[in-house]
Amino acid sequence: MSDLLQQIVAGLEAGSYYALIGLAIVVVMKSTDVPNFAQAEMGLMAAYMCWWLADGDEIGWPFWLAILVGFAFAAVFGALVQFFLIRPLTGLSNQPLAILAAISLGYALIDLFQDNGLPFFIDWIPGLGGGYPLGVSLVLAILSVPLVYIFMKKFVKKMDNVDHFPLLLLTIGLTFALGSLIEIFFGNQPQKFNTPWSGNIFNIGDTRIGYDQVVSIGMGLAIAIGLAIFFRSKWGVRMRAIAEDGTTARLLGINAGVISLLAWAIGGLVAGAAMTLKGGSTVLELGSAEGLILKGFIAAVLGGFVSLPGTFIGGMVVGVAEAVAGGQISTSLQPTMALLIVVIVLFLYPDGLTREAKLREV
Amino acid sequence: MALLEKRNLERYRTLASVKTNSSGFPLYPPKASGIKGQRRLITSTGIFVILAFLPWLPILGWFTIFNPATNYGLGNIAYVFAYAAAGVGFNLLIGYSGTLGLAHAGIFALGAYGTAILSAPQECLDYDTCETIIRPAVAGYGWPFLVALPVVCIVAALIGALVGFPAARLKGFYLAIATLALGELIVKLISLDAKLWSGLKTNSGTGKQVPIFELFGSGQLKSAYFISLASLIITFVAYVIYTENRLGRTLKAVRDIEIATGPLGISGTYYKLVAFGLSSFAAAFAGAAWAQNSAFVNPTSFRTRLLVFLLVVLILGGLGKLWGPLIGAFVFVYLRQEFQDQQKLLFFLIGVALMLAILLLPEGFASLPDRMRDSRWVQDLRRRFKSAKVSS
Amino acid sequence: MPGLEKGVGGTIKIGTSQPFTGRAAVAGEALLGGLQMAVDEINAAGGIDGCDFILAWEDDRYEIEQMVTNVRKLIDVDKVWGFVGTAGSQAIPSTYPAIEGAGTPLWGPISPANQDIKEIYLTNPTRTEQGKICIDYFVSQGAETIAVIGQDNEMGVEALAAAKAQESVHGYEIVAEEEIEVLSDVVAPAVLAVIESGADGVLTALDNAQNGLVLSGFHEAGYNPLVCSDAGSAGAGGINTVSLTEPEAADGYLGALQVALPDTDSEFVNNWRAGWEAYDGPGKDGAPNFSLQTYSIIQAFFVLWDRLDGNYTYENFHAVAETLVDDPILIPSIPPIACGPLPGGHQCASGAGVAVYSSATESWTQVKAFEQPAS
Amino acid sequence: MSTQEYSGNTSSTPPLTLDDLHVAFGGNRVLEGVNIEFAPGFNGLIGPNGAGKTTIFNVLSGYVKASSGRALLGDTDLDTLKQTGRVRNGICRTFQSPKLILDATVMENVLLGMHTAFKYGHASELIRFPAQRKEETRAREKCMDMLEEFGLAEDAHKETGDLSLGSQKIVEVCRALVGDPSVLLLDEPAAGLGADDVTILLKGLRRIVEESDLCLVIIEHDLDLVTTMCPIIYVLHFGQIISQGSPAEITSDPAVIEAYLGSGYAEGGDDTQGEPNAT
Repeated sequence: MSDLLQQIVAGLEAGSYYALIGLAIVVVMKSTDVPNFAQAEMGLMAAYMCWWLADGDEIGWPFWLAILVGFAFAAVFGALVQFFLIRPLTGLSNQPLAILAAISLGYALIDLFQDNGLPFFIDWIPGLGGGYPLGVSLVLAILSVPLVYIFMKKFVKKMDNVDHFPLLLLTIGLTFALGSLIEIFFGNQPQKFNTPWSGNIFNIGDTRIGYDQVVSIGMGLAIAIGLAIFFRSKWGVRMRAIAEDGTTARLLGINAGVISLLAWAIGGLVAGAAMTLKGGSTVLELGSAEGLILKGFIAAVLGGFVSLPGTFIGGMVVGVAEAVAGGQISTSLQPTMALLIVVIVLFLYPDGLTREAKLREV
Repeated sequence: MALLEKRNLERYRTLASVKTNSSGFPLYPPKASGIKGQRRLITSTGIFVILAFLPWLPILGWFTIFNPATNYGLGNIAYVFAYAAAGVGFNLLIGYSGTLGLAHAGIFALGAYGTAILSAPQECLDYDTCETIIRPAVAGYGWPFLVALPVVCIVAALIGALVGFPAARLKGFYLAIATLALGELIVKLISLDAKLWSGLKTNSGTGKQVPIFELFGSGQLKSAYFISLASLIITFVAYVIYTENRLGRTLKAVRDIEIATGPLGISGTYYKLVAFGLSSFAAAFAGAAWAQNSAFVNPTSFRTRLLVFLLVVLILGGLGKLWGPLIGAFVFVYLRQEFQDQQKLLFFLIGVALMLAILLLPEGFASLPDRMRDSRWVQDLRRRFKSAKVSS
Repeated sequence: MPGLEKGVGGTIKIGTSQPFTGRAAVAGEALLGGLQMAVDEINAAGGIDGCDFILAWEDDRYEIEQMVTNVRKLIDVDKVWGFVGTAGSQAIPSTYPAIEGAGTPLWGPISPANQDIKEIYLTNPTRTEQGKICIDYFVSQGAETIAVIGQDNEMGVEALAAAKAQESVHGYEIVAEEEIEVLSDVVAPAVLAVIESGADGVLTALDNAQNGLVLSGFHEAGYNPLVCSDAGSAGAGGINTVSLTEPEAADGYLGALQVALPDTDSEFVNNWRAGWEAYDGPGKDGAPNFSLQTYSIIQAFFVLWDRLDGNYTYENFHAVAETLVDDPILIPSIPPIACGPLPGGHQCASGAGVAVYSSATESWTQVKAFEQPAS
Repeated sequence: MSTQEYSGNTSSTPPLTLDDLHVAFGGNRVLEGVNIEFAPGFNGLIGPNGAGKTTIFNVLSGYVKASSGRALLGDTDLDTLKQTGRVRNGICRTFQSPKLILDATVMENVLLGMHTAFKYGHASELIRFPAQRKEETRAREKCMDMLEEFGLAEDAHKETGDLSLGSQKIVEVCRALVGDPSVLLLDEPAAGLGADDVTILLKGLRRIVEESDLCLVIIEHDLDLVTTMCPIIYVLHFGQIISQGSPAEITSDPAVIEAYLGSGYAEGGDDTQGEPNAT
């Protein structure tokens, strides 16, 4: 019996991570209608940032400061992704992207001209083989920047009401890029992220409960409630308005840009929190996002991509189901539980579980 | 305008070969007569003939990554074909019938494992006694490969149709998630096999040494190359025939005017399942070819990452474009080998390439020629060229 | 036959394919480092019989496609004479046809090996054997119930095979066979199941992170059985696993040894340690315990090369290598390498040791010398 | 026509009967006890917007389920048939806004109408089985004849999207006709058509009806058209038939004038009737 309770507690902890990622996905989905496959990877980046600031070799900041800065980074990063990548695809300006591309390419070109030379397919052209002094390559690069800017401005189409598929692919691409950025910046070794509470446990009856488990579950619950309240607020309502019917909302004078910026910031923050908690309770590693994003989407599906409580409960259910199935039946069944659940649920309720979900088809 | 039509009409009447109705209107879209009309047939046959003889005419010799004179290059090209074949099937499903089914990593795995297990020799029947660690997975059913392959592909097609059942009920993104989960589920079931399928005599854990099928004793790589090429050609031809005939227009109807298909006597559900089945057949075939090239299969190769690779191939090449998958596969494998020794950078590049493709070239590389033709300054050039000719 | 043109007294190119990215990178880097360091040394010492060596390497992420293309590239493009130290049970069998086809020898800690292929020489005990050694140690410590936690892949199956094999020898009871998904860090169900089973000895075949989590799980539950893993996943002699859990949790953790501990005080190892501290080439940032492994293996290869007496044909190589059973190569840091003729003879090394980690001294100490598993 | 082998179900057209048909969406009742016996030939169905005309079509083609009452095709209750089944039994329809594949050719769109007529499966299509090719050719021939009938033969291989809305609606009519329906439901076929398009359309329809004993139901707002085409007209108002009969009767029926035509029609109506071929 205690065994079962033990498994349930473990399941709730795992579930809280699924739920949080799911919530992040739903927030972005509700307000900008983008299925963000990169959510977990963005969160992982923030988590690594927290670890690096607190435990990393270079910097030894106090834990809470590191968390504060790391979470701020998570929010800002989320906003940046929306600002640069998502805007053009959701009918907003493509200028930021053009500028970003121009600058980054300029930077790359300085490097290339200076030593490596341009890529294979043009480096046979005499003079592009690289090896220029810094000054020359600087000039060459700067000259090329406006061209890139104009090119991007011209060819990046601003698409209104683009369907989910390209957006999904865009975020998949982002996932890959972020994954390798993390590997480049933070290395590929798994890392232990020490929190003040990690390792401590207490007992209820003969059930052991770790403080990190309490923190994770508690945070999950708190964030879920916080989001629910937020979406009742003025801004929350506007967000939903944008998602339901972008153009009308814009006509009503709601600034879509700001709203979706906000939504992505919140999404990033929540995901960051999720991955940091997970890192503190288990370990930080490159693979963890890949495993978590699918579970997050499953939680979001169980909430019909709109209902926050539905998503939270969905995530928890998946977590507990895994743990209990693993403990009571066989651990080789555990990985399949989440998949079985979502498949069965979708067969039974094609519109998701919640009544709210039926109102909007994703 | 109408005059022009009339003139064409006269020509059709004179052309005996063109099928017309009683009053002489052509029943099939009029083709330009002679070579011009057959251009695509000729080009595609030409390309495939060249590909078929590539191992003996190293025209890419200067190009290490795809140099057919070396096993290395040959293997890479074979991978390109396998990816392209799977991509063609994917194209029929996503690009043509507009159904967002993402179970293909799993189906791919089915093809690979199915052929490996069925065609492996019957040995080592007892889970406890045989030294499975020394001899990874050589226990199977001893079917000839050429028998196992079609069987596996057909079974995979049926399973694919089964996976497609949610398509009947689910909309867009829900469908994507459901099929994604089902695909993962298939891979999970495969990786349970050490325990689950021990009855099936495959008993070495999840990795399987793939029994190599030697085409006329031409060695592993050459036969892998030709199996991959066969998978590409077969899927390609099927794609062309189907998309240009009844199935094609029916799938289009299901995609564009699903609401109206009922009163036309078309069952939307049935045709969605057909699309799933066909693309699964292609995926399984590609998987088998991939396995022949890799000589070893492992569930970790068929996780979500493979699906993403297929999507990259599809998008880089161009969704719904005939040559898209082949072009995309070449670009993808090229990138992967060019930056092989700096994998960190590689995945960054693949990610960026995918994002740029979505933002800049939504129709993929295959659409570049059209885009060039339509772009203003090219047309301007053409006009100048014409006027110059006239004046001279 | 590539390499021979460069042949006698010339420069011999040897290749290796290792994971420098992804999860196994920390091992792969060090494995490369050990090889490169040894090659540099031997060249500085004027080579062997006038041959000096070049090391050509490629990066695979432990992925099948990458590894097989790497090996083809090394054979066809880089024209290597042979492979040394290539590892990776998840993907290596994919390279067998290529290696067999080209007749290029492979000399390394491959697991699983293939007893049918002439070109493949396994210079280290298999994981199963290491598992058996672990279990023998459990039994010697008086364990009567054994639990196994493995990944849902070869590693898990090999560990289970070891437990089953020794069951008949020692007559203990296997009370739990648990699985953890590859790349997953949801270890709780497996951990709880094992705690419930209350086994005296737990044999794990997981990656470093998962091992760390399992150890903390046991520790938090106040349950401390004997826990032992194979060399790779225990990272015996290094911090790869023990750094991922609270120090107390890692205390008393056992790891099988394929190679002596990096802080062993023997001439050979001291020599290596000095070299490794001085060494500043590719793969320096890896974990030292792995570099000693490939360092030892390639030393053995050099000894064998010396025994070829200038006849560097593959025939001669195989002929000489298969006589090692009578006159094994003795490298102090690894079990004797005694390859014999096929079938089975190319599994050249057998037997492993066991080391225990002490959180007090933050160091490993060998508690069981290199021995054959009981049978 | 050279295509008699397809006209499977034009023999002995069973009349289409609506027997006390009720339809309600949630609370609001759209049809309240509609009884109609459609005869072979042209039947007009008019009424103000929201009267439930299209709902009747939707019931007949199986989009909407009647909450009570029956729709009978001959003596078979349509409730027993799935949508595809209804097509096989000869009910075809068009839509208010044409439902066509815009990036397919006109010919391909029309061929969709013969879906149920094809005998050979898709496997034989893949191996380009001769009999299947012949079948395809014959089907195309029939479609081409139909298009020619409606003056679209020259556009047959153009992309449908390039055609005018009027032509698109005619294409849809052709698509419905090639299925050899015994009952054809046309939902505002003339809306958005130019005068000459209408003439072509009507000429074609007349011929078809003369040749076969097709039962043709037209929903149309253009009263002149209906009155000139249809010997019998049904007026639907708030889900009920408020009047039925010959054009003359309808246009003089005070209830109809009150509900639909609007007062001051009667005198205007007469002189339009004076010139039946004005359309």
